Amino acid sequence: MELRELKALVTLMRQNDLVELELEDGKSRIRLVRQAGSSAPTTHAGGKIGAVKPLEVQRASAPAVAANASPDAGSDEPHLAPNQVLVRSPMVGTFYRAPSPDAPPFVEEGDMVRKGQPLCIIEAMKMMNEITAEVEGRVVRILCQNAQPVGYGQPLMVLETG
Amino acid sequence: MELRELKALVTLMRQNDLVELELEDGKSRIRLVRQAGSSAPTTHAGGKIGAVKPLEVQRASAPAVAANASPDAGSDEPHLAPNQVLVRSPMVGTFYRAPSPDAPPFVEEGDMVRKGQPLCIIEAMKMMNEITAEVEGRVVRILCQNAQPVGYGQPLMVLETG
Amino acid sequence: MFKKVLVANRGTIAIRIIRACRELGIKTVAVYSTADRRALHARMADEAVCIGPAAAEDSYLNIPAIISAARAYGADAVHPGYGFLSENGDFAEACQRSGLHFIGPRARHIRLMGDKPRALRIMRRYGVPVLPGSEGTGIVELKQALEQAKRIGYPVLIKAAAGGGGKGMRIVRDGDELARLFPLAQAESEAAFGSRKMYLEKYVEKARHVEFQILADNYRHVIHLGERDCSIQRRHQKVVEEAPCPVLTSRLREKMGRAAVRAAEVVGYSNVGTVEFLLSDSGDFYFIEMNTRIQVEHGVTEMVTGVDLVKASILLAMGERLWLKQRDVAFNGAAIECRIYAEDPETHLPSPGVVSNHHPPGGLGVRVETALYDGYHVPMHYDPLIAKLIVHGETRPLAIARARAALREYVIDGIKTNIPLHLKILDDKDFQRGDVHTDFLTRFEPKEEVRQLRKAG
Amino acid sequence: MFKKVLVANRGTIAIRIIRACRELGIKTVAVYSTADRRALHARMADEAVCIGPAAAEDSYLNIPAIISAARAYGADAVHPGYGFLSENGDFAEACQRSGLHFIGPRARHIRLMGDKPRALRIMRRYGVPVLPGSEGTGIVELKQALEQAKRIGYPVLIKAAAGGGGKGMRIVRDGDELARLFPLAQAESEAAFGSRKMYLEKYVEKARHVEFQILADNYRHVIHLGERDCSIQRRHQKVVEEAPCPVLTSRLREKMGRAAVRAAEVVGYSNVGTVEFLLSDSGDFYFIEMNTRIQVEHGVTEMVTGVDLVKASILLAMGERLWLKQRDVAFNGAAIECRIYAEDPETHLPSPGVVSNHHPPGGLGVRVETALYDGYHVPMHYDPLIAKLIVHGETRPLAIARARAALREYVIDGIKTNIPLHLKILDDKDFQRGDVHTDFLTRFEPKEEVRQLRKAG
Repeated sequence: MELRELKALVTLMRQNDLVELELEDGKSRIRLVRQAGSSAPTTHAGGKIGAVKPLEVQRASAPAVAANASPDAGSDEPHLAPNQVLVRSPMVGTFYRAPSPDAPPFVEEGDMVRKGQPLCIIEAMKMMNEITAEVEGRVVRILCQNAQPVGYGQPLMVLETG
Repeated sequence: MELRELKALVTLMRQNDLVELELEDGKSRIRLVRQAGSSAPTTHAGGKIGAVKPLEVQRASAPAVAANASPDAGSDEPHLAPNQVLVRSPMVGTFYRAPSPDAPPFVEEGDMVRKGQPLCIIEAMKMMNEITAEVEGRVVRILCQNAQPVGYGQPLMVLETG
Repeated sequence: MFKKVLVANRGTIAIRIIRACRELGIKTVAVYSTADRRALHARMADEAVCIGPAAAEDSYLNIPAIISAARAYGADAVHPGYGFLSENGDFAEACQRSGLHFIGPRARHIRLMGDKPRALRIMRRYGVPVLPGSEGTGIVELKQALEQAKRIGYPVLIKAAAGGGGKGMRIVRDGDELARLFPLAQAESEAAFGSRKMYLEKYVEKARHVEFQILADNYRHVIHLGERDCSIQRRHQKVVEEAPCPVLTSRLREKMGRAAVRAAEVVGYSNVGTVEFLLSDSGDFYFIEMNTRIQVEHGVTEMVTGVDLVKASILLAMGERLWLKQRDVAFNGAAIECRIYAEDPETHLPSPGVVSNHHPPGGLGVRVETALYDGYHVPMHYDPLIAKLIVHGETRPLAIARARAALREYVIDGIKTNIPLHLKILDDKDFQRGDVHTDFLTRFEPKEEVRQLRKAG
Repeated sequence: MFKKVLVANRGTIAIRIIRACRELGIKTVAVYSTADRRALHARMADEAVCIGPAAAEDSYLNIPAIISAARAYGADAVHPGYGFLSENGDFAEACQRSGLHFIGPRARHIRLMGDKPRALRIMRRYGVPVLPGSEGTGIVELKQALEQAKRIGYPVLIKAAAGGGGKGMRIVRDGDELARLFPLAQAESEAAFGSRKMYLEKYVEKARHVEFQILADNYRHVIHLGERDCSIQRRHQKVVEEAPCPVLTSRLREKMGRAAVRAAEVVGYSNVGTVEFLLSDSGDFYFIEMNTRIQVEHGVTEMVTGVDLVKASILLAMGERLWLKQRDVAFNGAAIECRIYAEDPETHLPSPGVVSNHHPPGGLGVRVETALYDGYHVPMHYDPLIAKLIVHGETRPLAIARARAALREYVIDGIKTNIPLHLKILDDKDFQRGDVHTDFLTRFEPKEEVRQLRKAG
């Protein structure tokens, strides 16, 4: 191990707020620890203090392709495969899976949808806003419960293309 | 592993806030730990708030040999060459360079001293405590002014041996 | 009691409201923009919902989004805080229409006080002193201006009837000066606002900004909680506020307090509010406007009266009867608030960035209201107010000493703040004597800028 | 006025003293051990000097080093804070001998109150109620024990005359029990302390720890600032303190206050001090001891009386006359202090380490006294008290709500703290009713440990 290599590792640490880095070789062993501190305080007495969620933003490693993807979307981001697209809520409101309480849901997990097909409704200010598919694909996951409140940019469904 | 290499490692640690560095070879093993949130607050309105001095401890890169070296000595640490030794105050008190106001100083910069030779006096509780040289050598620097208050472990002089 | 309050704000006031709700056992819903996902108010509330993109128009000023959030999350009341939608009558009305309690005055009072000329007319009619000014909708002819100025009495301030911001403003001390400067001001107004209509107003020299805190229930009981001196301002942005005003006699306090109560009474106002006056050196005072919301500087009144104003706004909005009579209000000691802005202390430009080494002061008589934490990114999109340091002491000199000590302890790294400016203010001999006027801060401005500001009146 | 005060302490109380000095315009010299080079008190003071190695005996308890530092740095007074040398008569005397003002009582009062049997004798003589106990220097014979117990009245606590810490302690409720347990206790005492001498004391069931704050000048004027209830303790370590005591009637307050003032008067005490009482369920109270220094929990008294006790200690040491009469002392609202310890909330073991994400609570009625900052290393060498959260509200329920809200906002990462324990205490129905006694905290201890603690009395 040369000093030059060590320096490279230290630079890696500094640039990524790593506070620990352990390597080992032969059959490799790695241990990386990032600094908890750089992030916001995690509050005491946990749950009750409110919606303090894990802070790290998880992103699809592929470029996000959903047209309404919010660049700095928050906490509950699902992991996406490169051919998956997130459908986000364009507004704050209440999520409904069907056009009316007695009607069947617009879509179920596993359904194929074509571009422009209704996926769900967001009710805001007593207006029913239909959310439609921006791409053709399969509904892989539905991330919200019927009648659940949702925020702006909140992930609603995952579509798989191609 | 040579001293030079060690020094390089220590420098790497110092420059990057590393608090642990583990190496091993054969099949290489590395472990680096950086200090989380190392920086203490630097206070506003600077000077007035008091003795807020630079925090990083400066140490001789060579093993400290002075018998009274304080392991966690504080702020005003001078840089030492490998053959230099720090004389520290063993107590809090007032530093005097001469045995009495009219007498000449015990030593001047440039003087050679032998082991056991008086270097200065620390007055504490009206007691005059003679500080003597622990090694033979040359007085390279005198770090305190006559009649200046000094703390426990505070560097007083630098002696150069060999 | 409300069960769940949606806090339609961010930053220090959102934190303040969440804390008050928590003490009352009310649940809270925070709203945040995409720029505020990691903001403290969103983390502290029981629930938090993203209401739109970073731009305030799309989030914190987005009425449908906020009301929709309140309904979706089951809130029964909305607290607007200050700024944003707090003085928007349409928002108050939209809340009521959606079955949400708006924590503040009725929409019509917000609208009335937002219409300055109308508010002034009402105040004048009911005997609340207002600044003498020109009559009618605007002066175009110099001759008319000279007549009106004579009636008002010099010095007089020339203002553009169509706009503000210093454009077209001139102070004149006699008829000659008026004759010389009126056309210039008019030309400026025409260039800036496309209108030659001017307004004349009595110019008060060495004026102080003194405002009275009002509490009013839904049953026409109104009291005041004394005054705040907010003379330390920079371009109408308050920087330091204190209570009590160091030059007010108890007799003048009573007189101004009565006028403030009357201002609220004659319109049938309810909830918390603030009546702002200009106070002249000779003890004359003039109604300027009424703010129909909690103020940034409410904390200094809380310190000297012991009344929790945010809690009061909630209780009053629930329809509680006023629990204090005027004679129950007692004043204790002196309080000073320093508004900490994320700005360059020299250029006054905003200084967004990531906060590090955050170390607020503490101890006896020191209160900090802030939404900062270590690692928090101060966004560039909103007001640069990041913290309020509020100190209280038995006497004004003690409060000043405490504020200085606390400012010197305050550490906020990673961004620039106006803490150095605050230390300059507190060290100023005139400030320490309480000898301040609304132009006080110009002494710390570069000379050229002072001239500009002075010119702007 | 003193010109420069040497603060002979560390942690929260050193910060508190530095702040008080700063407000009085007095310069400060901090002392620190090599373990505390980066401690906040050393950074905040005007000057700071290292006085020795980490071990307290070599630094914060090192009288020659501290006096030498005071002289070398030109201090004219020394504030001892609490703990360390604050109740060391030799230190007070050494200060005086070196021409330094000791900010506290005279050496002889420190010594007198430190000698518990002597203090009790004096109090008894002057009519301050003390716990009935056995006479003489110790009981060896059972027969004698039975006689004395009968005179004292059951229940009675058997204690080893030679030592403390629970060893040799037994509560007995009648003569049979005494006959059975006296030899056992005696055997324990002999094993632990090498002495068969026992002491009997009236055992007070459901006792509360209620102490009175005293202010006394050098001219024999003494007043009290009301009481603090410190019943929430774990093994004699206070955890939560409050003012006022929720069960004290104003009549009993007056009676106990008079006794506390008398305790100070009869010995000619000066400066701040605290008279501790045991208060029985039936309203009987007994002098336990007098603390001749500022207390950790002084803050709650400051919040309800508005008197700055640290400043008072300095002014009284300068020879100021008492500026308040007893009738000037008014009580306002309720205050609660939560002592935040760096300890495992389950095992109570100290938890030193590097603090990260430090985020103290703030806002109305919330005061934090701490020496923590982000990146600070809590050393293992000293008391684990790292912060005091002090809240004030108009009523006790409000103070409790505020404390709970503040504790939930508090963030201290990197070390363990007892914040979870505080939340348990504040959520406890008995605590909320004010129905607490010195054994309150045993309800949160594992069963086995409770038995041990109960046995220890």
